[in-house]
Amino acid sequence: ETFEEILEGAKNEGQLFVLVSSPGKPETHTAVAKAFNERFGLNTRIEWTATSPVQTGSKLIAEQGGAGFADVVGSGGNQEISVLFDRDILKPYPWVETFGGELEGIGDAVDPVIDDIKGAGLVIAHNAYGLGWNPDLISEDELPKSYADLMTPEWKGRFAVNAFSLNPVDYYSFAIGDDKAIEMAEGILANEPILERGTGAVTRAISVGQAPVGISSFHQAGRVDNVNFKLFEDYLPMGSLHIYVPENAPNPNTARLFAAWLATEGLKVVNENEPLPRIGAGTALDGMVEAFNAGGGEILSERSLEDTANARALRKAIAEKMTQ
Amino acid sequence: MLKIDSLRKVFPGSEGRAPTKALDGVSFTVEEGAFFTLLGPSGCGKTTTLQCIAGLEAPDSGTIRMGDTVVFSGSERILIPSNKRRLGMVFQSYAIWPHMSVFDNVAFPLVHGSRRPPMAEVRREVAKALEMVELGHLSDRPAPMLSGGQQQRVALARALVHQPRLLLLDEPLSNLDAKLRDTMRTEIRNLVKSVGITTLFVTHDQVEAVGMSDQIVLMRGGSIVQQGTPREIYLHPNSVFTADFMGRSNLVPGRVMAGGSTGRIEVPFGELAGTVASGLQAGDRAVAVIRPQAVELLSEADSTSRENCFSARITSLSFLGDVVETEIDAGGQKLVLMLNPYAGYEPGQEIFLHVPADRCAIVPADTTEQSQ
Amino acid sequence: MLKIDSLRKVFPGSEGRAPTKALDGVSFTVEEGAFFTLLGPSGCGKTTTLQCIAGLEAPDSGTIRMGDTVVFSGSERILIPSNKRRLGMVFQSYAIWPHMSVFDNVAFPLVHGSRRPPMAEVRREVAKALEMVELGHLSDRPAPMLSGGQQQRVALARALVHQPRLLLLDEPLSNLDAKLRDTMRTEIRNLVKSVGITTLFVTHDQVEAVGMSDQIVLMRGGSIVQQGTPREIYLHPNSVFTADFMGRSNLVPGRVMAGGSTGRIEVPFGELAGTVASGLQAGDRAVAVIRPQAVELLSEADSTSRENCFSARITSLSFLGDVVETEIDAGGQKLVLMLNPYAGYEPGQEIFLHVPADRCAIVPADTTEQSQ
Amino acid sequence: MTDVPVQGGVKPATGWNQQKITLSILLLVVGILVLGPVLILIRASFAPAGTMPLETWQFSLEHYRELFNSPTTWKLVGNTMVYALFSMAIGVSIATGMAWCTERTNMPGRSLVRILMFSWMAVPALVVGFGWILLINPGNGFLNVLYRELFAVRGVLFPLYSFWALTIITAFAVVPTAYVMISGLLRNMDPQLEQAARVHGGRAWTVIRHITLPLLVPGLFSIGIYMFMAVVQTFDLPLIIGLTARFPVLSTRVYLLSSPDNGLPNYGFAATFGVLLLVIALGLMWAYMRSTRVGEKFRVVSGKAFRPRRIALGGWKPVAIGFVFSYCLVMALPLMMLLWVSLNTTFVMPSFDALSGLSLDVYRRVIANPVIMRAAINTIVLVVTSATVVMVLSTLIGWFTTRSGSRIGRALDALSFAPMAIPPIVLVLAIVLIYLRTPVYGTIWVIVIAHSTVFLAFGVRTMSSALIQLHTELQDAALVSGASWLTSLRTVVLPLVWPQFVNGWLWVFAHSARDLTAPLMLLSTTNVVAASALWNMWQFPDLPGTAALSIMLMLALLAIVVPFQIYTARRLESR
Ligand SMILES: Nc1ncnc2c1ncn2[C@@H]1O[C@H](COP(=O)(O)OP(=O)(O)OP(=O)(O)O)[C@@H](O)[C@H]1O
Ligand SMILES: Nc1ncnc2c1ncn2[C@@H]1O[C@H](COP(=O)(O)OP(=O)(O)OP(=O)(O)O)[C@@H](O)[C@H]1O
Ligand SMILES: [Mg+2]
Ligand SMILES: [Mg+2]
Repeated sequence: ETFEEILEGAKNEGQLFVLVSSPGKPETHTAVAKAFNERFGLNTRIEWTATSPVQTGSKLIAEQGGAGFADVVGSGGNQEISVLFDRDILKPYPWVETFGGELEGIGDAVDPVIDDIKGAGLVIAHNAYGLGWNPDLISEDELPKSYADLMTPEWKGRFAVNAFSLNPVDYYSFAIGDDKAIEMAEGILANEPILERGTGAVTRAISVGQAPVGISSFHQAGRVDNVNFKLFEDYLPMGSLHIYVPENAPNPNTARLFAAWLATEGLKVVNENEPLPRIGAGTALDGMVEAFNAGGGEILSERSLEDTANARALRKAIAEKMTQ
Repeated sequence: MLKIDSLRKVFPGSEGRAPTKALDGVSFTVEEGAFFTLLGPSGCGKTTTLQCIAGLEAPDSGTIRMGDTVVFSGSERILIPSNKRRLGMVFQSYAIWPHMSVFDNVAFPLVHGSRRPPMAEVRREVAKALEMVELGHLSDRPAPMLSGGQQQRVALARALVHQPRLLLLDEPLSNLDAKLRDTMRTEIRNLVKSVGITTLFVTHDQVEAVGMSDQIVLMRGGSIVQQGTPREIYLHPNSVFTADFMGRSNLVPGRVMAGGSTGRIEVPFGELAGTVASGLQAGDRAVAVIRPQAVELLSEADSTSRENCFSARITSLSFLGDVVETEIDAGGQKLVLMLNPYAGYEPGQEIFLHVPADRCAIVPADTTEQSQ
Repeated sequence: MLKIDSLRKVFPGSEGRAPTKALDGVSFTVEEGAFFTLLGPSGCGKTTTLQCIAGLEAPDSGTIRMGDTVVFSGSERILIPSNKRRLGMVFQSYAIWPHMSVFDNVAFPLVHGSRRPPMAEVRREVAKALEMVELGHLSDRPAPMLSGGQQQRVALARALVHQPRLLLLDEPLSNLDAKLRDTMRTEIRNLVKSVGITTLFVTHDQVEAVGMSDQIVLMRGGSIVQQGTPREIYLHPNSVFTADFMGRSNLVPGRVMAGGSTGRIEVPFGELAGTVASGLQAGDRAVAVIRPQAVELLSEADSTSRENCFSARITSLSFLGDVVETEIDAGGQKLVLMLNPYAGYEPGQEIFLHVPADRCAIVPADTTEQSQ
Repeated sequence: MTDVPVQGGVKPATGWNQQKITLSILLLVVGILVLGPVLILIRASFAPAGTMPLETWQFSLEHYRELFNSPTTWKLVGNTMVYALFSMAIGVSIATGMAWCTERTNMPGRSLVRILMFSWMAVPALVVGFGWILLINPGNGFLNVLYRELFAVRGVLFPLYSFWALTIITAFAVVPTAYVMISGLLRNMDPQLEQAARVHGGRAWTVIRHITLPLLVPGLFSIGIYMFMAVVQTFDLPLIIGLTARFPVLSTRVYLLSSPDNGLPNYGFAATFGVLLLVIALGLMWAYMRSTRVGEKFRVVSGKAFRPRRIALGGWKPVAIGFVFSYCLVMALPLMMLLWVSLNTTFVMPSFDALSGLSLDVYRRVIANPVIMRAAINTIVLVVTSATVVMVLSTLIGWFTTRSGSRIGRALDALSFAPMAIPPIVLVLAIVLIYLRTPVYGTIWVIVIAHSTVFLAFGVRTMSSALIQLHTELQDAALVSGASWLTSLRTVVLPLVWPQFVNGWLWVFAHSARDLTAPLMLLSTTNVVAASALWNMWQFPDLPGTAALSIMLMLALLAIVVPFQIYTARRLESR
């Protein structure tokens, strides 16, 4: 398949079902759709629905063999992708070969994908976890410098974390090992955090003042007006957000074209409306990461599916700890 | 017109209670145009019979024929549903639909029944039916805003408006007060007779049954005890049960001395001549049925030792309005008489009685226990 | 014992309907130990009166005195709550508590009332009360597993167990079937009389009222029409309403010729001597009340032109069991007689009648329209 | 039940008639709606870990082992029972008190209370819970801030993150549902039973304790079971309040383990939990059936004098008003907070100074969102059809259970109760699997199907109790008059149970509008409804937008509920 063939196919398809939750603002969606159509001289109607990749993933599996309903699915992590990959719902695709000539920098979206599933998706953003804080309630110099600081009595009951396995504590196991990570989870729980349903909810809790600080991420914090974000000094847990095109996508040509474009030129359009940080794509995160690296910190991220499986086992153990 | 043949119905008992034999082989025939009454104490199966005829309940076995059509047959597995039987029915609770006007109530059988005439005809027929029950002026009134008697009449109009083959009445008077009951009794009978429709009436009140019917079937525990005209049943009971059920009776136990229509019985206060029920023989235990109304009072002068004449003493009088219920003692046997309220009898007074032999029925003593 | 004085109660009308004057100045006095009956057609305010006495409804004005205590006074703003009035009451629906056993139902007034005797005494008293109504053996039975008559008796035992000052009965018999009603009627009266308790009884059935009461108050539209013993009310009605309500009456319209207790009235078929109600003067329009039972049949030989004697012709006979309702025509005026079922009269036959002057009441013609 | 064979009985069969056809259709529909999910639930619980239901043919007891071997499971079961029992008991008690005040006394403002109760049902528990967080969170909960400022103290008015806060907030949330069910119960009680107790010396309190309450017990019991199951199922409040309070319950655990932030949800585990619940529910069902059978026995002779009468409160009037309206006030607080949030573009604490900053900008922004328009239309289709389908099915099922008394009727009744026991997430997954290859999949109708299943239990309860009260003769009269069975249902039965039908309809309407599980799980690009749009905003997180949408949802619901309620209130009061 050549780029031209794909473009030709896209012209015939005329519509696209996008299930991507980041970017998430309706305004962004409109702007992106407009820019995409202009760029390729298309007249495609883009149905954009923000859904959770976990649920979309299970639906894709359940529906396997039936008619597809989603063209582009987004914000999936390695886990979602690997589950779909195992079931042949996702297959590696030659992104660089097909789109390299037309869309500059497509390699930046393909390379960060871990080797086991390379080509099955494109990285559109990195999920950099750190400290979100409410400047109305706390001044910058009072903030903790590392996760460990939050476990001191000073912060008892005054910080918010994700209720789902205290995400991203599982990433810490890559640096300190499983046992220590579990210990860390116990320490966090012992310090009575406010548990919220997801990182977005943690950010919201900070913004309404339930807690002055909490574990948030760069792009989540950027979506709320009165939450500031900084990285811890020691570790930077970093996940990646992918978009992918299922094998049974109803409009595969438009889907591939759109995915490739969004992961390259489209990112600029997105970033004009809301932060969607990919390392090296020129967002404020790049500067923060540089400073972090300069300070001698360690980035924690999954490098293989083995890591992913490890993290999953750890999360389950933490979830059980939490409901004891 | 209506022919019921050995109808049987058993209600399965629930929660360890024994099943109820509600109908145990009931057969009778209703003539075209007759006013036919099912009479009996509570629980004897009257409503069940009626509901089987209406098609609201399915009998276990038997046959129900209306005119030429078999509407139910246990052996042939025929069961024509209620709405196909062309019936009119008045329910004990009237079952006037409270969400409709009088007109809508009466129009229902025409509008939703099988015939479905055009609206103009419906209006005409409903007006006619309402006129018939003298409610023409209330046609637009919401049904709940009617008095009991008016609801009763609406129910009647509704049951008759579509010219059914058979009219079924299930204790239509029992929810009315005494006064209204009297009025509606004659009203219903006259109406039904003027329309000429065959009517099946269910009641447990013998006064209603006797006053309204051409034929009465007296039931007990799911079977028929006696059938006949009101006079036959009232004046010639064939059992203690009938005698007792059909109104206040003096039941004097004794022993038959001679059988036949001019038989004799020995009772505590002497000997009585009367009509002995067939099957009773000299020496059998029996009961003489003497209705309070059967007794003639003699002036002292008349009193001789004629047949069936006695003297007695008044023990108590209780004023009930139309009658004075009077207890008397005749040779140790207590009897009840109904005296005229205007006549001035006193407790303790001695009176002289005559029981004409043709007014005294001698029936077998009841062996089954009587239900409360 | 109980003294009611000018009780008034208006129910506000809802949604545009006019308010109802349920009680419009009702006054009466009940003697200690009397069996006192409130009688009247549906909606006349009987239940409302009873509920005011029970304290379940608050009158708008008036006074209710029980013995020495004022339990309600509109002017003094006294309202003693229901549970402090020491009453017993039997409801139309019996209101037996279905979640309790017979024993618990009957024990309630003792256990939760004001006296609260020790448990041993409660048991004794309940046993006594249940014995009284002959239900001692059913003490442990769950209340819903009783027949209608038994529920009735439990309600009675419950109403009497705590020795109330006053027993209130609101149509306690209307849910029972005819046969049971007859039995319970005497049973209740005997029971109440043997206990000696003052009783206020509400009914719309004049037969019940006449058969059971010492005193009757006849009500109509919220006010009292006539008060007296059953005999007084039945035999000497003061109005067409009373005459009509108390049982089948022949109401013959005419014009008063002479007033007083030996007055005369001119009716279509001649002149009648009778007792003229006070207030009626010669020339007034009036009604002669002749009860079917008041008429004496004369043998032809007797028939002279005596006072109040007439000849008439039988137009129809209808057999009602205990009586034959007979319509006769006396000089163009239709009258109804009740003849003995055993006497053999025929339609068309001529008969001779005598209405003794003391059995003929002459009352004012009714000017208010009669409710249906 | 002892089975007595009908002696020599031949039930004449006359081929197909309307009743049989309807019954067959009902059995088919209810069977598909309910049995399908139940079977898939059981199958899924036996699937190996890491697979999707129906993905493999393998059977494994892995999930059961996981559920029962974990040393904490039994503690969680205990927690759950305590939590559900207390919430249910408090909620049902409050609801009983309120229903008594509005149905049996002359308390003023009865219709208003009825209306408020219905409108509260429309707000997702998640959003109300968040309103509470804004009010009383220990950090800067509005009430806590006020309390500290007014009394110049430190500390909190009421500890949000505690068992009791969780229980009480849940209890308050179940009150409207329970209220609607209980008020129907009270409406049909013969007041003579209470009057008899008054006359025979019982004080007001004695009467309530010894007569009114015991008479209500069978009905309350069944409502209690219903509410209990509902509380066991909820995970919103236990997750956001309970988890922080270190009071985990079964549903939180299952939710955390089966619906992770990433990867594949563990449906098998959720299904196992569902089977556990089904067993509990079956036990409770059995108890319920018994209690209703006792209820049958409770029907005694009822005189024609039956005239529901309101109790004059007299001096107690202020107490009753105080009680009812304090509840209403407490319920209104979180909603007021949401209203406040929706009127500000970013979150600010309520204060007089901030009043000037209020605007309708957020509403404008939300309405301008093209998704919202589509969601609005879809929502209308969804709630109207679900409510109608549920109530029509329920009326028919109710008819067969109350009238025919046959085994099939009872089976239908039991079947319709089963969805109460299946965790919504599993139920909806089953629906995905069942309807996957049908054209309804991905459309709004598949959500209609899901909601029809979920709310059937409630509908059947409501309609059965309404139909039991209806005198059989009313329908018989129509049949004898020549109307076919269906005509008699349409022209006589339905109009007579209309108030209960409307009540139930509104209830389903409201609950369908607020349910999140089914719309999210079945979300496609075309069937977004208000609740799923709300969720997306919530997750983003767009707090003011969420609040604005909630408020609009509530207002829309009020616009429907108020006229209906005024209409039914008229009908009820004018009897
Ligand atoms: N649906 C039913 N289930 C069980 N038993 C029933 C049912 N209907 C009636 N029975 C029983 O069948 C018998 C006859 O009942 P039926 O209603 O025909 O009596 P009835 O003569 O009409 O009495 P009543 O005068 O009290 O109306 C009674 O013993 C009754 O208890
Ligand atoms: N709560 C109420 N609200 C409005 N009107 C009422 C109320 N209670 C009774 N009424 C009206 O007051 C009048 C008297 O009613 P009451 O119940 O005392 O009659 P009753 O003599 O007992 O009649 P019945 O024989 O039918 O029981 C009737 O017109 C009735 O409609
Ligand atoms: Mg009957
Ligand atoms: Mg009354």
